[in-house]
Amino acid sequence: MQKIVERAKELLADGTVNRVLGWKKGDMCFNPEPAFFETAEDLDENFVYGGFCGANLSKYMIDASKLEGKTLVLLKPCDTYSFNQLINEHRVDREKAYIIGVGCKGKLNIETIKQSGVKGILNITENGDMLNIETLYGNTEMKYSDALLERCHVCKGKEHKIYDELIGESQDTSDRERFAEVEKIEKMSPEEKFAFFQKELSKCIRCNACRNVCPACSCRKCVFDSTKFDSSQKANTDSFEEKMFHIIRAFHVAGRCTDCGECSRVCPQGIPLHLFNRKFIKDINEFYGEYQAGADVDAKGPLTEYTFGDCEPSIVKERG
Amino acid sequence: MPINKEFKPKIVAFCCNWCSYAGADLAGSSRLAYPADVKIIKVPCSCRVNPMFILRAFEKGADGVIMCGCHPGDCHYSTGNYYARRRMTLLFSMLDYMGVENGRTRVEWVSAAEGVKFSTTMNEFVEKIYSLGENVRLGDLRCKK
Amino acid sequence: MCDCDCHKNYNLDTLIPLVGVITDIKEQTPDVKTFRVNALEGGKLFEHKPGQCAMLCAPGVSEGMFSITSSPTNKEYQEFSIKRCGQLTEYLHSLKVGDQITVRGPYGNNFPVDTELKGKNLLFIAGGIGLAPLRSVINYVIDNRQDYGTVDILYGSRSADDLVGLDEIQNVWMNTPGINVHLTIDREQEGWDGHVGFVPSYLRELEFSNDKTVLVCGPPIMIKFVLQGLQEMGFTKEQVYTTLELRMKCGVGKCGRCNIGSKYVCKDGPVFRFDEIDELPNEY
Amino acid sequence: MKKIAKSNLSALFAKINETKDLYVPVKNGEQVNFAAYSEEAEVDLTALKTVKSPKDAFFPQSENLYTCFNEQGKISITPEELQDKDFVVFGMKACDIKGIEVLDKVFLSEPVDSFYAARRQHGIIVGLACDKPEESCFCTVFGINPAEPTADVAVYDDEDFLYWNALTEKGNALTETLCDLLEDADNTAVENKKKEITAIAEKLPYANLSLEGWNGDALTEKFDSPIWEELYKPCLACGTCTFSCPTCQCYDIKDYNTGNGIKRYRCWDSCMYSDFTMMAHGNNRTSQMQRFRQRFMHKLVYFPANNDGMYSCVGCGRCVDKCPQNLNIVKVIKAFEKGGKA
Repeated sequence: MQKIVERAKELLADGTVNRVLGWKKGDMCFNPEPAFFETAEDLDENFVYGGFCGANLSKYMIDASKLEGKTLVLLKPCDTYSFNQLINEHRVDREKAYIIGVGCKGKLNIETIKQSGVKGILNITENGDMLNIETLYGNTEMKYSDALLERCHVCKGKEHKIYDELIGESQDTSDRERFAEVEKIEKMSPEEKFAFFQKELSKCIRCNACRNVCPACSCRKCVFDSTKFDSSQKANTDSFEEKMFHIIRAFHVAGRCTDCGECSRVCPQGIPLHLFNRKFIKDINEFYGEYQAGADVDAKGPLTEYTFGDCEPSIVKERG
Repeated sequence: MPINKEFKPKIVAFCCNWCSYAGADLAGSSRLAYPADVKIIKVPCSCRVNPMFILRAFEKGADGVIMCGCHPGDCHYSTGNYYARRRMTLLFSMLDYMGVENGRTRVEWVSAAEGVKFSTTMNEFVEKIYSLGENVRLGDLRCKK
Repeated sequence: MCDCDCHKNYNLDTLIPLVGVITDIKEQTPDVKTFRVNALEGGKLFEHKPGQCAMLCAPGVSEGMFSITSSPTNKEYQEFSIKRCGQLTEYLHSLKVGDQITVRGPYGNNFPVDTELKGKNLLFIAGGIGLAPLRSVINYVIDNRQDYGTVDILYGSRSADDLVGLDEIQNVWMNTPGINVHLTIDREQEGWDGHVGFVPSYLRELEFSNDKTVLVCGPPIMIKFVLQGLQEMGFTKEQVYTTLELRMKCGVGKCGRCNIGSKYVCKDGPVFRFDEIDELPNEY
Repeated sequence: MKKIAKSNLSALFAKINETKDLYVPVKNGEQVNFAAYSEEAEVDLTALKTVKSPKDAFFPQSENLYTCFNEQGKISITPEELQDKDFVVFGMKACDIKGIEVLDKVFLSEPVDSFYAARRQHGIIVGLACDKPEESCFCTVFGINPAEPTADVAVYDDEDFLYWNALTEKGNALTETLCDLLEDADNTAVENKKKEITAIAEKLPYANLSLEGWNGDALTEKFDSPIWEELYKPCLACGTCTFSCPTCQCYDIKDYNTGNGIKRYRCWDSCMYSDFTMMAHGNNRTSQMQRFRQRFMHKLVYFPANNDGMYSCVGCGRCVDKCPQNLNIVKVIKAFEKGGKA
């Protein structure tokens, strides 16, 4: 972390960048927030980079691209896919960004820790492979790898896809099969599938956090914010609206979703939203060939492409 | 599943202006019957059909939705139906994944000369929807009388 | 049904509207129509005070807050002057006599016609459709002429065709003793022999004495310059009233969107005195 | 003071459910939210905070107001029935109960909202003392005692028993109907429990948060502060904080055309949303900074100005737990205390 701060201060001082987009210490060790830094003092005092800095900063670069001068942005390996995708869609300006690829050994999910039964957390410190957790009700510990975000269990690898320089070591933390959950659902009967999604989606409160955090959801005005049509605007009034919103949300990012996992991270109700995105990714891979959004800046997305021999929609039935 | 005689399905057919709608016209002028349960919505191109259209049709009470366009290669706009094909494939797959009976959605390529195909397709599709019964998984409860 | 007493207000819930019928439509300018609304069984839907508003709704289209432009002294009907500028107003403009809409209200406070304005010399300044809320007060004052001092009306709009209710202005207001009407339009126009110029500059030319109470309504930019002009002429902010408008949904200060600071425009307004507005944060 | 063995709780719930609707914290996946009781529901009284506050028992996330029929140009209106069946909300915490008091100020002030009023009249609140307050709790800052839920009945969870203390007439009446299941108990266990809770509450990391300077008079000073510019940037403009909040009361009114009548409904809305104040001729809060400021100014300045100094925040800490980017009211208060970066 100190290395990042030193380097950021240098780049600020020599005028390469006008601001730094990183994370600011929270009032607890587990709640840092994304922040812009403009001075060395601010960096010294408030900057933090640690296990809880899971937020993907690439979406903030859409606005930062419109600011004067360059912005130094810190990206983890998986965030670089999102950034690439945004360049691909002309939503961010590569020239306005100075990218430091920061090391990542998997990011922690405070919800996972709490769900393991730990209450009243005051402090969490890393101790090798373990987390020492201090709480109002005594101390406990947990394996670092057990507290990871879902996305880290299916890590895309330790390689940064775009950067100006790298600081720190990364680690591939994948220990699960990426499509295992999707496959499990695919094998269910229609009744089971429906019951599963109904149960999960009925929790949705339509806070729109999944949409707003998504680096691929970058429309200036979302179709769901339109006052011109009569459903799916705010609160769900009917169970249909949850489905409609989530299908359309996932569909609008199909072929563009890098599977960064922010949607599932931010959902206050813990809905496994990645199951929608990953289903599209899996289908795209199967029908149109392997594709990883954001791996290549110049790639053409699968939904803006076609071949004469594409499968017919009836394949859904034929597959059984 | 026993067929419910009382059940009158509502079926929405999105037809592209250049081929399928003309196909429907031909079916009509050739006196080829297809059920009145099918409501045709004319779109400029099958590519115009946004996934939201399909969901909205279901929301407002459709029991089945079918999309018809020019045969691949024959699109009036050259390539529109190729894009539509990919989109619908993914959307239908998603609906299937969420437990919506996959017979409720269909895509068929119908040219302006294929009045017969249009009518048989519609007959088949309506038959299928009769066998599936009322759509209860995708629909807004408020729209049910 | 149980024996609780919570149903006593059943039909009175302020969010449940009444059905009104449009009994007359006057095309006042190319984009302003005045709609006369009656209850289905005839007569007025409800009583109101000058300056109050009501929510008009075209079911399934949209709903919006409009000021009631007719005077409370009119015992037969209520009128709304509506400028075509959005989805709802577009729809309302397509309606015909005999069509029904839903109305709920009245909402908001009113111009203090029975208290602070009583016995005062009044100066009304309006621009464009801004005459709508003031018209209610002007006619109220005309009908209770003995309670008020001199009345001056300064009204301007883009062109002579855009003057709302010119008919009434010329035939009623101008013929009422003790009422002076000053009209102006923004640009020269054939057939117009009156004053040409913006309202704030005409105001300066007219050199009113500062013993009047002023009621202003119009586009924000006009209000801004009118207020400047008035202050230069020696008026204080306590002498000036205006109406504000923000996005409203409930009309009763509960839905939480029309607030400026701690004031809700729908409930604590729309009528504000300028010294009150000064205390509000600059967010309107 | 009464008590019931926890093993017998399902009998208690079933009994209440016989004559009244019952809402309890129900676990779905890893999340707990208030929901209608059923035998299959996984009732979870150990979760301190439900994701959504239980305010929707009184102010539902979405509710129909009336249906409007338009037949050949003739409009008729059928209002929705008001709540007329008694219901019990079991397990509300002290902060959520205070949240309802805040909502009362809004909905029961003139003109009274009859939909809300009917629910308030028929709703019976069984409050549950907070067994294990968590790090994000700061209700004590607003003078709330997590050990004393000011409900119709206060309930305490102690080892194998739930202790039951009716506090109001409604509470007594409910207790009456359950007398077969409740047995008499002495106060000792509850008194000890209260002490335990109070001791923890004092040690909470936010227990000493200072609200100094936040009141109805601080309007211009706070509104014009440059600190908002520093704070709002990470805000995603989502509605997580609003929709999980026990006091947020903003709503939207909308029409839905069902094809057989137009349903007029209202639903929760969020001042964080870009279209919140949008109208045909413009929008008075165009930037996210303004919308962000509105939310906190409303809770800490505007609301106290209109309600004798009562804050529209109860320190439940849901926004602290749930904000996707870790922004929250505590950070706002602290930033102002510190006076920003400068």
